[in-house]
Parts: sequence; structure tokens; C-alpha cells
Amino acid sequence: MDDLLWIFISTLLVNNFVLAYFLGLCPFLGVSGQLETSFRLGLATTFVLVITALCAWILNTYVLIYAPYLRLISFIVVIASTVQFIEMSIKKLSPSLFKSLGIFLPLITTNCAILGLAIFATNRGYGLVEGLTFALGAGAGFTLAMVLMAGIREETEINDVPALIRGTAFNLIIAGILSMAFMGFAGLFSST
Amino acid sequence: MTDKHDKTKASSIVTQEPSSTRLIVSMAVAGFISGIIIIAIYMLTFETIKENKARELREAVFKVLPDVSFMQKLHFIDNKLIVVKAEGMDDEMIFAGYDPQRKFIGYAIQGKGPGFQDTIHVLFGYLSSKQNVVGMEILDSRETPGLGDKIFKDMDFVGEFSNLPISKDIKAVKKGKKTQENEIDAITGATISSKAVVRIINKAFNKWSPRLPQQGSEPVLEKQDNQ
Amino acid sequence: MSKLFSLSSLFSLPFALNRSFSHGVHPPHHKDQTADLPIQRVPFVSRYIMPLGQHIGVPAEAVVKTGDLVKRGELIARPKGFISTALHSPVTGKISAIGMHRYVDGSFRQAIEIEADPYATQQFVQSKKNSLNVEDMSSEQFIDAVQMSGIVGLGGAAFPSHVKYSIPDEQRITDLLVNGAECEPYLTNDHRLMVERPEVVLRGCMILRKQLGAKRVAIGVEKNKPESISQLKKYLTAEMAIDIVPLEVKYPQGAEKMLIKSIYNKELPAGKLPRDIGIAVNNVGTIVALADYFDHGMPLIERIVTLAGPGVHEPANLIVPIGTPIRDVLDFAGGLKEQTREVISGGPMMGSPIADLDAPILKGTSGILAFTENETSGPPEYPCIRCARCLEACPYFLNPSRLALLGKARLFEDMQDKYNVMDCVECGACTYACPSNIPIVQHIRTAKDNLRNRKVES
Amino acid sequence: MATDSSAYEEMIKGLWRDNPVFVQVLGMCPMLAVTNSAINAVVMGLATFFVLVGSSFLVSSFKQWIPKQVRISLYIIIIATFVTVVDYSLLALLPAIHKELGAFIPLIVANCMILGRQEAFASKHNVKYAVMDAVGMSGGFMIALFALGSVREILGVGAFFGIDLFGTNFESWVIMILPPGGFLTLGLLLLFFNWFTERRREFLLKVAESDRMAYVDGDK
Amino acid sequence: MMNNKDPKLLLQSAPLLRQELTTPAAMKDVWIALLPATAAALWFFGLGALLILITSIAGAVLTEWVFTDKDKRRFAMSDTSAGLTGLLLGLTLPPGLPLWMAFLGGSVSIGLGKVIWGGLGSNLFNPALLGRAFLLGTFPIAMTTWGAAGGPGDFFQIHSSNLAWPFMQGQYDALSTATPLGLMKFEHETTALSSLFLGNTAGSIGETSSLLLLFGGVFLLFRRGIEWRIPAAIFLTASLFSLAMLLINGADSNYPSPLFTLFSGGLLLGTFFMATDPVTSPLTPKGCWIFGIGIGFLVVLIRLYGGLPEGMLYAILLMNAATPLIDRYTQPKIFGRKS
Repeated sequence: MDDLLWIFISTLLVNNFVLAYFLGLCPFLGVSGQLETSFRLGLATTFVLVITALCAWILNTYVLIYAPYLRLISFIVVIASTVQFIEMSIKKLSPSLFKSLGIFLPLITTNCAILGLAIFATNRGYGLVEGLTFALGAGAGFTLAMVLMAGIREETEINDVPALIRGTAFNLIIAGILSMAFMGFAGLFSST
Repeated sequence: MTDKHDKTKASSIVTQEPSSTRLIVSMAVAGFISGIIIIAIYMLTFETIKENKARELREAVFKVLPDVSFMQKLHFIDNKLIVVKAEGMDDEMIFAGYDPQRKFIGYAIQGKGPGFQDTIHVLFGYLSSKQNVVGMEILDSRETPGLGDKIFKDMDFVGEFSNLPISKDIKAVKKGKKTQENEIDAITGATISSKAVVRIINKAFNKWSPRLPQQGSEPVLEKQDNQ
Repeated sequence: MSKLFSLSSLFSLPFALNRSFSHGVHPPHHKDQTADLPIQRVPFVSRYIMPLGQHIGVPAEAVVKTGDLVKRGELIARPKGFISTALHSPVTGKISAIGMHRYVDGSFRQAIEIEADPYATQQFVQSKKNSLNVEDMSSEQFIDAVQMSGIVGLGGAAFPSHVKYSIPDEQRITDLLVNGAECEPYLTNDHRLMVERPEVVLRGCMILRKQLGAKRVAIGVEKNKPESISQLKKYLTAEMAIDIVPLEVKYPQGAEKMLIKSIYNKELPAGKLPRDIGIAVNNVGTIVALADYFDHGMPLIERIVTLAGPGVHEPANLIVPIGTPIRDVLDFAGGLKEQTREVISGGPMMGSPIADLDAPILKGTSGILAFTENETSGPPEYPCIRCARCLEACPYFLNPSRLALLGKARLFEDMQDKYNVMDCVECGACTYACPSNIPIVQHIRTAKDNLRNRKVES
Repeated sequence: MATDSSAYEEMIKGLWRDNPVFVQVLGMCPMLAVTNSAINAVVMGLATFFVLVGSSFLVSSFKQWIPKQVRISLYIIIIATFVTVVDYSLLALLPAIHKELGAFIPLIVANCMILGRQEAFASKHNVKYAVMDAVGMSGGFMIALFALGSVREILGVGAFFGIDLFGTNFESWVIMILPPGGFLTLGLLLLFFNWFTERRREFLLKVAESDRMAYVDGDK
Repeated sequence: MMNNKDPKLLLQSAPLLRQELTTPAAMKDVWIALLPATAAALWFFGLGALLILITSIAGAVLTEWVFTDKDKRRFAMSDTSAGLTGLLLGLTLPPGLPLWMAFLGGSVSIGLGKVIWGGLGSNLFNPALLGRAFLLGTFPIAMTTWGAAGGPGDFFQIHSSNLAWPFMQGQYDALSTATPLGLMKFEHETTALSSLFLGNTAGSIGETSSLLLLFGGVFLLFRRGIEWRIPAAIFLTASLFSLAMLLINGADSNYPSPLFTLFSGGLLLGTFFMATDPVTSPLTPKGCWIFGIGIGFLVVLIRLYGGLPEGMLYAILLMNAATPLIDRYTQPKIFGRKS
């Protein structure tokens, strides 16, 4: 249980997917302009990450031990089609949920955080429960980073930021500062 | 009118809805070709990769267990250690090292746990005859460069594990304050990482020591293909 | 230091002890210049200008033409529609022109120009029409009478009073609240009125209470005017049943909503009028004008104006006939000092700058203040450091810091949708409190104008 | 000749004018994750180069046979195949570097630059152009990786390709090889790139203006 | 029909009255409030500390001067905020730090912490702390090598490490004392409260003497220079949280008393001079409470369970990052509006 807690805290804060592993940077830099959208995207991504962890575990346990060379291709294909399937079912079952979260789903599949999670989880030999915890932590961490970033960016919109600096360069620097602030979490719960 | 005309003309030429059979066939062909390529490269590199991995592992084991020339992998299943030859590693495996005369020397035990940044993987040699740790190697870590990475770069620190009694849990204390045999000097400025290594070793040791067979009844070195 | 005061708001003292509202600022009163100066009458001058639209609503319609002779107090323009009020001649004389004349803000507005008859006694002659007994009036008669009296809110807003008194059938007024707070620094005209004519104030209260059917009457006066309070109390009899409520000295205590909060501890919901919660709020000046009208038949032809500020030679409280050019009033008080840089009509917090000293005193002119370099040239504007002093100043709990930033970035929609800019009454407390000297109110005004225009366009 | 020079232009544009990192801001994830040393950056760059050029070649060669409806899936299969090839080759040939690059080699699949080039260019042009474009783009990507990796290694370790530059007394800027250093360095490099482009534009405008003035003067 | 009669008259709109405090004056108050702690720093750490303060101020001011537009420059210089940032950064540095690092830190503080955000008032992170976070991440060893507090006799002694060449390491000869927090975390040793109070302990230049920092803080509170809710929330949360941990894990000496928590490390300096930086803290009263509670919680969390002995720096930076969100969701209830 301690291990699970550590996996969660570690992926949420210490080894945040975005700020320490550079995964999911495209939406982090691209879609973080608005708070609402960022939060929803974060939730949707968390959902896909959990699905991914599940798929990765199934593939890893039942398929890849026989054909390890298919790892990459099978991850991509299976995750993409599962998410597609879920997207279609959400659209049918709950149009309102689809409206708030579902529209992000196809976008998320191409997010490297998804593939990254599958690969990290298998590299580390996580079991199902560990994998799901890992996915939850990663998703929560992604959402946290997204929301903080969006808050900061919304604030800088009305500030006096020089025109030359605005844009991706500025977002990267903000990300760097956030990443620097998150360094404070290093070693959290690992020393006691 | 002309617009419509153009459109019909264009559609008759360009957009022939491909039949689903065609879609499936093209996907299948692509999948087939890609499968062939992947399997080919896998076959081509399989041996080298296997050798690389084996060598890496062997080197690590030899490093933590001095004077060892042979090793074999032991798997703890059904309350006993069984020699395994298959690929792969998991947490329930350790290594036994043997001298050139194929006499048992000691175990190389792996452990992992949270470090300053991320999980640290440790391999350490253990002489059951003396109850001593005789070597330590960090297999994998993401500790801070210049600070935490001293756990494998600082040879003084690594050296402390070359002859360390582990009958009681090892303790990391501030540099220069070592009084007990089972204490080691922590790295200045990287206390957390030092303590993490010690904790991982203690944990792995406490997990494995009851599992190890009585002295004298260690598993015998079995014939191996590539040794 | 006032930060320490806000400690008290933490523990939210029992209401009885804390007759005030939350937030607000404590500007220096600057009232000692004129607080003890008795009201003086300004002598008549030769020329008067009566803009037709000096109240909120539709401008009045002239009923005289050039060359007509008018008596003091005679109707010269009649209300046009319900939200409009009458104008009366402030002097006996001749209509010399009806045309465009410069208004205080520098724009041109339709006005009636009257040349005073130098030989007239300028005695006000009570006309028969106004001698109706107010006690016997129906509420319709009362409202008509008030509209014909030309009385508007004399606190500064100049909103026709009769409109305020027309209560829809489904509503009932239970409380008459008389505003004697006079929270604007420098101004002492209401104060002097309460000191010198307390019995008229009380008389006005009685008239209005009867007409509105209010059960209770309260007069709110800031504690820094003890003389006003004691004078009112002196003339107060038990059967009048009027409450004199001393209020904490704090700006903007005299704002309608703040006054209601202070006295009844009720928050007037945004977008509602006081009458929606059974309260009618009137300025003391208005109350006195009512009493004068119903007792003596004198329409609103003169008002009390405080003349003060560091740029004035002889500060004074003056009775000025409406329409007197500002320059003449200033000349009476010894004129402006050399160093004067700006002249303000109204108080220093909410008043408006005067562009032309030949513009007249209006019904809503409560004070003429002259300021020098010292007051007008503050330190340069620094960037907002988000010190939140404006948040603690804003009695409406808006976020002025944010509004100013958004206003600067011209994000007016955000100001409206997320930060309720339209709820701002532009009291200026935020700007007063700003250490960075940011003209927050101006940003807000620009945004409000912009948003209103957009609304009109769409 | 004309076709040759334009094919050459396709290549050049990716190196600077349309640089995938500095201008299009693509492929951030490998860009930041593996550039803590120059050698890692170069290996990653080569791997990307191989994958992009290979898949562009294939996609452009077979573009007639690729049905529109399933093209994205096909591109991904092609890319993933190449990435698997690179992954195994590196594992066999350079195990040490493979260990450092870790999970980021398989993540080349998710590099939107590669898929983007297939969709935007290779599927619409013939093999020659497609390959030249891929060479240019991945070249540009490699330049960016290399620049970032060099800066971070030189400052962060005081070395270049593992060769010690400043002696043992050098105080390393540890943060440069940590995640924040990645973000900050790339941010500042982009800032510099923006600034440079802006200055260049201003300069060209000035030159054009003075030319015009000279012309007008001459006219008089 | 131009109005030429009163050419002198201004048409500046109301309100014409302004309270007396101005932004530069508020900055001056902070300078004054920092004086006692700075003086104590010089008393304990001598000329070396003075040099560090001067270089970090120089780094900050120079960067501001170089990177600010010409028309903005005069303003930017007159509000003295850059120098203040430099001083605050200097006060958080260890006394043995090579001077070039102090200069770099000052420069990064302003460059990364202020200039790119658009100057005073626009930055979302405390510049001084950003500079310190950068230095701590960049030179972890130099930034965690502490010298013991000396006496008046050592005033002219400068640590040889102070004078290291740019880009080169300092030689930390005699410097290797642990701070009270380091002792607590790694050696499980408590430092006497009286030492923490007076300041003769190892630590950053300006954070040693709790007493003088308290003086400065109380001065600022009285001058209304800082928002009282933030220190109140930090003190309450930090002491309650550490008290709770102490009660739960009583036997272990690793858990400090609330007083130790408050008076050790950079908590006081951070609370009074950095967390309360108006620019980077929430605007709304409720937001200030949340902000302070967040800092109090994070600082104790990092100190007790994190890898570092001190967490004030990161606690404040993290809450700075959350400030836009806090502000957004704690807008005050507008007068007369129900929700």
C-alpha cells in the first residue's frame, strides 16, 4: 500500500509527467490558454491514461510475452482503437459528457503521454494495480500542471508582457519555472 | 451551372469511394509487411541484444561479488530457490556466484525503492558465510547529477559496501560520525540518496535472508551453455 | 493604519455598535475651512443661465421666449414627460436669449439666459397656486406639485424628486431615510443647513413621511458633525418620532446603498431601488427645499453651495440663485488664487472638473472647490502592484485592481461578465486608496461607456 | 537544373526558415527529454532522421495505393515499424545510449513532426521531393537537438561529447541537465530566435526603405 | 468657439484626493524593515555577507537597467524594487557563496522573475525566490554549504570561497556547518530556541535572527505594508500542522515543536518579506487565507517528509503558481448580489 501511495505521489508531484518527463507537452503548451478547457482536457486525459494502463497490462501479460517485438505497434493500435470505441459509446450514451470531455478524446490519443505511460509502466514491470495507480497519478499530475499553467497564462494575458516574448518561448519559460518549483517535492515521502 | 458540372466531373474522376475490402486489404498488406520487417529486425538483433543484456548483468554481478567467475539465476518459487535459465528478471530472482572451481561464493541480491527523484535499483553482493555485504552497484537511478548521483560516482561511498556486516540493519550516519560496524558515512549533501540506498539494501536483505538456504546447502552451479 | 481597523471587521462587532458598512476609505475631512461659516446670501448679478437639462431625464421645455419679462420664481420651462422637472426663474428680469450655452463640462446645451432687472427688489412673491395645504393633498396632487416645484435630489445626482415619490401600488414605503451624512471632504452645505435650519429639516421630514406613508424616519449624520446632531436633537420632539443616527465617519457613507446598510443593516440587492425594500432616501437639502416649497411656495430657485479648497481666497457657504455664473460666485468669495489649477463642481471624490467658469451653478451643484498644484499633480502612475488596497476600499466588494488591468487591456466584456463592472458607482474610493496612483475610476468609466454604447448599438 | 534547385530548397527550408523546432514548435517532447548531453541529442536526431526519411520515402512511393480513409493508420504503422527497427538496432549496437534514451526512442512514434510531414508533404509529392523535405526537416530537428544538447551539456557538465572542457574546478550548472534546464534553455533559445528574426526583418525593412529613398532621390 | 478664457484649468477627473502612501514609499518601508536583519547578518557573517548582498543587488539592478526600455527605465529605477529584490535574494544566500553566483542569482531574479513578465507588477513569481530556486537547482552544493555564525572579531574575515573565479568552484575549507533544520532532519538534533531567536546559528545570511525578523515584520504590519492575513495563516497552519505531527509521532525527535518550526530556517524571512509580496500573492482576503494556509502546509510537508531540510522557498513558489487560480475562485461577494 505504501508503494502505491509513493507511486501516486511520485508521478503526481516529484516526477510529474509534464514537468519532469516532458510528456504531453503538445497540449500543455498548445491548449493551456483557458482554464476550463485545460481542466476538462486534464480529466479526459486522466481517463484515457487509466484505459491505457489497463490495455497495456492486458497486452503485456497476455500478448507481449509471446511477441515482445510487437510492443510498440500493438500499444498504438490497441490504445487508439479502444479510445475510439469509448468515444463512440460516450457519444451514444451521454451526449452531455461527450460535449464536455469526449471532444478531446481523439486529440488525446496522439498525446505522447499516453504511449509514454504504456511504455514506462511495462518497462518498470508494474502490475495491474500499480499500473492503474501510476496512470491516476500521471493524469492528476498532468491536470495539475495544465491547470496551473492555464491560470498563469490567463493572468499574463492582461499583463504587460513584451510582444516579442509572448508565445511558445514564454510558455516554455513558465513551464521551466513551474518545473523548478516542483523540484521542491523531490524526495517527498522517500526519506521516512 | 458550370460549377455543378465541374463538381460532377471532379467527383467522377477523383472520389471513387474505395470498397471496404480495399481498405481492409491495404491495411492487411501494410500490417503484413510491417510485421515481416519487425520480425526480421527482431531476429537479426535478438542474439546481440540477449548477449548485451547477459553481459551487462554478469558484469554487474561480478562487480558486487569479487572473485566470482560463474553465476546463475535463482528464482524463489514455492518456498525454494530454483535455478532458471530463461530470459527476463523479476523481483523474485537473485543470483548465485561461484569461483573458478565452481564453488559457491555468495549471492547478488537486487532491490529497489524510492530515492530522491525516482526509483533506485540496487544490486549488492552478499556473503552468507560472513553475513557481509561485499559490493554494491546502482543499476538504475535518476538522482540529481552532481549530488545524488554520488551514490554510484563517489567511490568512497561505493567502497563502504565492500565489507559491511549486515547482521543488523545498516545505518547511514553523517560523515565522520561512524561508530558502529554496521554504520556507513553518508554522502555530504546527498544524505537522502545515501539513506535511500541503505534502506533499499536493508529491505531487500530482510526479504531474502530468510529465503536463503542453510549454509552449505547452496544450489550447485549447473552446466550453462554460454559460460 | 486603517489596516488595523480592518481587524475589527474580522470579528464583526454587533450591529448596534457598528453603524457602518464594510470597506470604504478615510480621506481627510477638510471641513474645518467652512464648517463654522454661517450661510451667506450671494448678491444678485446681472446675468443668469438656466440650462434646460440640469436634471437627470428629459430636459424641460421652455415656456418663455426672448424678451419676456419674468418674476423671481416664475415658471420658465415645464417638464417634458414624467422623468423631467420644471424650471423657474431665479431672478426678476428679462429673457435675453434662449440658445446654446456652455455647460460645466465644456459641452454646449440649450439654456435660457435671463438678464436681471437691476431695479427689481428680487423679493420672492408667493403665487396662489402653491398655497395649497399640503396636509390635504392626495398623493397624485403631491407628486404633481413636486414636479412643478422643480425639486431634484440636491445631493448631487439631480434626479427629479417626484419620480422617487411615485410609489407603485404594490409597494409600500415603511422607512423614510434622510441623508445628512455628507461624506465628501470639503463640503459643508448640508451641515450648515442642519445647523441653521434644523426645524425646517424636521418639518420637511414630517411632510414627506405623511405623503409617503412611512412609519419611521431616520436622519443619518456622520459623527464628525456633532453640531448638526445636537441642533437637530434640540428641535426634535418626542411625538415627531424621528431617529437621529450618528454614523461612522467613512467615505462613501452618504452613498444610498451604504447608508441603507449602515442604518438598517440591509443590503440593497443589485439592480433594485431602495423603494423595492420599502425605503425612500432623500438628501437633507431636498427635504428643506420641499418644506420651503410647501410652506412658502418657493420653487427650487436657489441652493446652498460650499465654496472651498486651497485655491479659494475666502471659503464660504453660500445661498446661490441657480443659474448664477460660477465666476461671479467665485468673485464674491474673493476670486481664485493664482496657484489654482483645477476647479471642481461637487466634492473632491466624485465631483466633475469645471471646464468653463462662465457656466452656471446648477440645481445639483453642492460645492465649488478649487485645487492647486499640490492636489492635482500626484506622483507619477506606477504599475499596479496588486496591494489589494482598492479591494479593501471598494464598498461594493468589486475588484478594482482587476477591473483597471482589464480596462487597460480593453477587455470590457470580461469586466462585465466576470467582474460586474456595471455595479460600480464610481465613488472613487479605489482610486483614492491606490498607492500607485492608477486612475482606476477612469478605466471603469471608459469601460462602462463602451459597454453601454455597445448595448445601444446592438 | 530548375527541379534540382527547388528540391534543394525543400531541404534547406527545413534547416532554418521552417525549422520544425524553432519555428513550428513541433516534437517538443524528445527535444527536451533527451538533450541533456550532445551525444544523446545526436543519436536521437539520427534516429528521428532515419524514421522520417524512411517513412517519407515509403509514403510518397506508395501514395497512390494508400486509401484516404485509412491513411493516418497506415502512416502510423509505417512509422511504428521504422521506430521498432531503430529501437532494436540501437539496443543491439549502442546499449549504453539506448539505456539513457530509454523510453524516448519508442516515443518517436508520437512525434507530431513525423506524422505531420507525411500528411502535409510526403503524401502529396513525389519521392525525390518527399525525401529531400524529410532530410531537411529532420536535419533541422537534429540541428535544434544538437544546439540544445550542446548548450545543456557544456553548461551542465562542463563537457562536450563527454570531453571535459574547463577542468575539474568548473562549477557545473546542474539545473541545465535537469528538467527545468530543458524548458528554460529551449525557451531562451526560442526567444533568441524570435529576437534574431525580428531584428533581421527590421534590418531588411530598413535596407528596403533606404533603397527606396535612394531611388526617389535619384529620381529628383 | 474654443474656450480660451481659462487656459490654466485642468480637467483631471475625480477623485483628486489620494492617500499619502505611494508605491516607492511602500518599497522604502520594506527596506527599513529589512535593516535590523541585515545589520545582524553583517554582525554574524562579516564582510563576506556584505559583499554578497552588494553583488546580488548589483546583479539585480544592472539587469533591470539593461533590459528595461529607455522610457520605462527611469521609473523602474526610481521604485527601487530591483534593488530590493537583490537584497532579499542576498539575504537568502549562504554566507560562503562565491560572489559570482550571487551576481548571477540577482541577474536571474530580475531577468527571469521580472523583466520577461513585463516588469514591476506583472510578474507572477517572487523574483528573489525565483533567483534562489535557480541557484539552488544550479549549484546545489554551493547553496547548501553553510558557514557557522561568527562574532564581531571575524568581521573582516572573508571566506575564500566567496572569492572564487567566475564559473569556478569555491573552496569550502572550514565551511561545513549544518543549519538547525539540517541538524533536525539528518542528525535528529534540536537547536536551542534561544539561539534561533538571537541568530547565532548557521544559515542563510538574513534568516538567522528570528527576533530581528519579527521586528521587521511587525513594523511592516503596523505600516500596513503587508497583508496581515498571510502571515497569520502561515503561522497558524505551520504551527498547527507541526504540532499535530509532533503529537502523532511524539517519540521521534525528528518532529520539531511548533516554535522551532516558526523560528528556524527561512520561515520568518519568507513569511514577512516574500510570501506577502503583494504582486505575487492573491488579491482577495479569502485568497490570502488560502495562500497562507497553502504555504504553511507545504513548508511543513517538505521539511518533514521531503528531501530537503527547508521548504519555504518552494512552498512560496508553488503557491505563487496557484495564485491566479486562487484569485479567480475567491472573488469577493459583490454588494447586493446573492452569489
